[in-house]
Amino acid sequence: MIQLYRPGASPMHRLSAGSKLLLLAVVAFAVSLYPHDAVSIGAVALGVGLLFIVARVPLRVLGTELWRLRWLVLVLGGALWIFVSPLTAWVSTARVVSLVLLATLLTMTTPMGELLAVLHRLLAPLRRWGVDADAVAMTLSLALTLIPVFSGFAAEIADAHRARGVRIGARAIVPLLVRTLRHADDVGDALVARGLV
Amino acid sequence: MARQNDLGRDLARIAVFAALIVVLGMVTLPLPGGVPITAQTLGVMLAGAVLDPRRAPLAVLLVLVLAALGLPVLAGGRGGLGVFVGPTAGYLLGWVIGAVLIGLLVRGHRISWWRTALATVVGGILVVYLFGIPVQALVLGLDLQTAAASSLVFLPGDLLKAAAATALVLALRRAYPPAFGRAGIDAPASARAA
Amino acid sequence: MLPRPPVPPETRVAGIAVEAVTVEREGRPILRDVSVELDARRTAVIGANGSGKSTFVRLLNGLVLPAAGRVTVQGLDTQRDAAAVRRRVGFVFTDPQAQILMPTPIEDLRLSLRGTSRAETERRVWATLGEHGLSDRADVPASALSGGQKQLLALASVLITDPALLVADEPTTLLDLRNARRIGDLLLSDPAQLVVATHDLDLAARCDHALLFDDGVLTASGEPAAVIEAYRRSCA
Amino acid sequence: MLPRPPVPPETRVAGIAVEAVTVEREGRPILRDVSVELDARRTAVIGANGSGKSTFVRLLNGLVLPAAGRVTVQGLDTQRDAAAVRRRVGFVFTDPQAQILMPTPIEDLRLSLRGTSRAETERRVWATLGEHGLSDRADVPASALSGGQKQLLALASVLITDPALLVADEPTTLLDLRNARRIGDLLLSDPAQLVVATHDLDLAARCDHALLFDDGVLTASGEPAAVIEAYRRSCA
Ligand SMILES: Nc1ncnc2c1ncn2[C@@H]1O[C@H](COP(=O)(O)OP(=O)(O)OP(=O)(O)O)[C@@H](O)[C@H]1O
Ligand SMILES: Nc1ncnc2c1ncn2[C@@H]1O[C@H](COP(=O)(O)OP(=O)(O)OP(=O)(O)O)[C@@H](O)[C@H]1O
Ligand SMILES: O=C(O)CCCC[C@@H]1SC[C@@H]2NC(=O)N[C@@H]21
Ligand SMILES: [Mg+2]
Ligand SMILES: [Mg+2]
Repeated sequence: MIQLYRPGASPMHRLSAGSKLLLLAVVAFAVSLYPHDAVSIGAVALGVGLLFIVARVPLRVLGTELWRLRWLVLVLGGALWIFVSPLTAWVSTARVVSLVLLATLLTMTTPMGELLAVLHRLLAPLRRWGVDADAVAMTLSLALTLIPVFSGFAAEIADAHRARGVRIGARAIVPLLVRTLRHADDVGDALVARGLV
Repeated sequence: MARQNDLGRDLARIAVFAALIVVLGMVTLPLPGGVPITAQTLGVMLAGAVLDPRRAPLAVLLVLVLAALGLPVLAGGRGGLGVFVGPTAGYLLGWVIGAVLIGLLVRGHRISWWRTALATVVGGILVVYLFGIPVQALVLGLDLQTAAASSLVFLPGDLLKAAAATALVLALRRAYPPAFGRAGIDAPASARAA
Repeated sequence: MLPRPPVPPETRVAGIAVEAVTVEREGRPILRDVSVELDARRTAVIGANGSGKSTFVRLLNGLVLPAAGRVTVQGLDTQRDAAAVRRRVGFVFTDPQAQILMPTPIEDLRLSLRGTSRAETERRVWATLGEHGLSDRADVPASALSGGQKQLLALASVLITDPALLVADEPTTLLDLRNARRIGDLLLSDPAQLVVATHDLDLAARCDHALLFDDGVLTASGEPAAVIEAYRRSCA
Repeated sequence: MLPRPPVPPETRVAGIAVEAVTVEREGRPILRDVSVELDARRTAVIGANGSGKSTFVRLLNGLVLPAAGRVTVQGLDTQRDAAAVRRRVGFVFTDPQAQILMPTPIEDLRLSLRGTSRAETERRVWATLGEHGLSDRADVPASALSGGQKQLLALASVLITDPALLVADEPTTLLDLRNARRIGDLLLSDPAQLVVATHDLDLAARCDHALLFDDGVLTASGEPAAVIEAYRRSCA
C-alpha cells in the first residue's frame, strides 16, 4: 500500500517535493474549510482527476485507487445520505475522496527519498531542542520498509494456522509480534553494523 | 558501542510499532461523524505497553509524520495535512499522550494483568477521549455533551481492544520476554533466542 | 553421504495425484501444467530459487490452490475437501519461528490436539516432548529454544497429529550438520509418506524419488541420483 | 567441489587480533578465552548450532563486546574506536531482509554513501547496481526482489563502501545452488579480507583458513580441509 511511487517525467514528477507538499497542504486546508456546494466540490474532484492525467498516471491505476476507497464511499456516503441528506453525502464524500486521491498523487509522483529530504530540512531547525533530524528520517524510512515485511510475516503466520487447521483469531498477533520484534532487533544491529547510528 | 547498539534497536523498535499501527489501520469502520472505529488504537495500546514511555509516543508520532507527508497510513487509507484540521485531530493527539501514560503506568513493575488493563483503559481510552471529544466538538460545531454522547459508540470497541491488548501483552511476555526489557539487548536477536 | 534409512515396517503411502496443475500469481504462471503421481515413500523436490518448489509442496495441503487442474491426497480433493486434507497432511515450514504459534512448547503441542480429551492430550503431549528430548523445556518461552530445538518442536507439533502425509519445505536449511541430520532422520524414518522440498542435496539423495523443477515446469522425476545430476548440470 | 578462486592482485589483509576474549550472556560464558590472529585472506568459521560462530564474527565489528580480553582490527580496538572500526568493516547478515533499510534498492545503496557528494553517489550507485545485475530493479520495492536478489543487494550495499574487512554470518543459507555459488564467488573474490561463518562446508573448503568452535571454545584453527574433517568427526 505504501509503495506507490511510479517513476515518470511528467510535469507533476518534475515539480519539487517541497512545492508539492506545500501545495497539498494549502489545497487540503482550503478544501476542508471552504463551505462547499454540489458544484464547487464537483469542480475540486474534477481538478484532482485532471491532475492525474497531467501526471500521466494510467486510468487503470486511478481506478484501482478509487476501488481502494470503496468502503469509505459506501459507508460514509451511505450513512450521510440516509441520516442527513444526499447533498451532504455528495459534498463530504467527494471532499474526502478528492483529498485522499490528491495525497496519493503526491506519493505516486515523488520518490520517498525526496519527501524525506524535505522533512529533513523542516526538522533541521528543531535540532536545538534535541530533535535528531537524521534519526527521524532514518526511522521513517525504516517504518516504510518494514510495512511490507510485516505483511509478509502476517501471511506466513496465517499460512501456519491454516496448515495446522487452527482458526485465525486475535491470538495470532502474538507470534506476529514475536517474529516482528526479533526482526526489529536484527534490523537494529544492521543499523549499527552499517555505521548509520 | 553498547549505547550505539541500543540506539539502533531503539530506532528499529519504534519503526516496528509505527508499522504495526499503520497495518492495523486496514481494519476500520468509517462512521458518519467523520471519526472512524479503527484497530489502530490497539496498536497504540500495544506500543505503550511494550515500549517505554519515551519510545512509545515516538512510534505514534512517527505515524503522524508519515500521515503529514501525505502517506495513506491512517484508518481507511487517509493521510495528508488535512487530517490535522479534521474531526479526528484531537484523538490523534490523545494517542501520543495516551502512549506516554500507558508506558508510565506499566513501567518498572512486574507485568500483571490488572496493571496492564488499568493502563490501557486509562491511557488508551480515557486520555484519548479527553483530547478527542473537545476537538471533535469544535471542528464539527457540536456542543460538548452531544460530541461526548456520540463517541459512546467507540466505547464497546475500545474496551474490547483494551482487553485484547492486555491478553496479548501477557502472552507476549511468556512468549518473548526480551520484548520488554533491555536485558541482553546487545546480543544478536537470532542468538539470544538460539 | 549418509545411507538411506530403511523404510519402517508399518509404512503407509498416502497416495498423491497432481493432474495438469497450473498455478498463477499476478497473472503470471508460477507452475505450468504439472502432472505427477507420488507413490514413493519419500520424495524430494529440488530446483533453483523461485523454480516453484514451495508452490508445489503447498499444493499438497491446499495452502496453494490450482488455477487449473486438480490435486488429490488419498482421493480427497485439496480444494473441495480442504479441512479433511489438512487433517491428514502435516506441514513443516523452513522457519520454525513461523510455525510455533503458542508461547511455550507444551501449549504449542496442546494446540495440535484441540478436540481431544484432556487426559489423552496430556498423555500424548508429554510422550511427544519426551521422544524429542524437550521434556525439561516444556514451559520455557519457545523463543528461548535453540535453533535445533525449535525445529524439533515444530516437527513434533506436526507428528503428534499422526499425519498420513508429511510435507516439509526446506526443514533443515537453518540447522547445523548434527541437527540437520537429526531432523532429516526423523523425517525419513517416520511412518508417514514424505514430500520434502530442499536445497540440501544430501537429504534429497536419501529419498526414494526426486522431482526437479525449473521455472515452474516439472523437468525431471525419477531416481534421486539421476535427478540431482540433472539439477547440477542445469546449474553449471 | 568448486575450486578456490585465485586471490585478486590488489588484495589487502586488514589484520585481526583477538586476544584472550571471553563473552558472557546472562552470567554464562558463550565464548571462552579465545585467542587468534587472522591474517589469512579468507577465513571460514564453522561449528554446531549455538557453538558461538555468530558471537565470534560479531566481535569483529563491535556488535558484541568482550567481557574480558580485546579485539583489534587494523590495530583499532573494537570497543574504544567503534566508529572507526565500523567504517572499515562491512557486515553481511544471514537474512538480507534485516539489512535492507530502505524501501528500494537504489535508496538503500545511496544510504551507504551518506556524506558523499551527490554526483559521486549517483555514479557509484549505478555502477554497483550494474555490477550486480540490479539496474532494472533499482526502483522496485525491495520486498519484491527474489531471495537471491535481496542477498545480492545486501552484499552490494556493503561492498559499495569499499570495506577493508568483510564479515559475513551465514550469507548463503537461504539460497539455492546457483545463488549460493554466485554470492560465495563474490565474497571469495572481493579484494577485502573475508571472515565468514557458515554451515556450508563447500564454502568453508574454498577459504584459505578455517576456525572450528565447539560450545564457545576455539577447538581448531588451520587448513580448511583438516578443520572440516575435525568438525565432521565431532558430529559423528
Ligand atoms: N504470492 C506471490 N505473488 C507473486 N509471485 C509469487 C508469489 N508466490 C510465489 N511467487 C513467485 O513464484 C515463483 C515460485 O516461487 P516458489 O516460492 O515456489 O519458489 P521456490 O522454488 O520455493 O524458491 P526458493 O528456493 O527460493 O524457496 C517465484 O518466481 C516467486 O517469485
Ligand atoms: N543474549 C543472549 N542471551 C543468552 N544466551 C545467548 C545470547 N546470545 C547468545 N547466546 C547463546 O550463546 C551461544 C552461542 O550463540 P551463537 O549465536 O554465537 O551460536 P552460532 O554458532 O552462531 O549458532 P547457529 O549455528 O545456530 O547460528 C548459544 O548457546 C546461545 O544460546
Ligand atoms: O484516523 C484518524 O484520523 C484518527 C481516528 C481516531 C479514532 C478514535 S480513537 C478513539 C476512538 N476509538 C475508535 O475506534 N475510534 C475513535
Ligand atoms: Mg521455497
Ligand atoms: Mg549463528
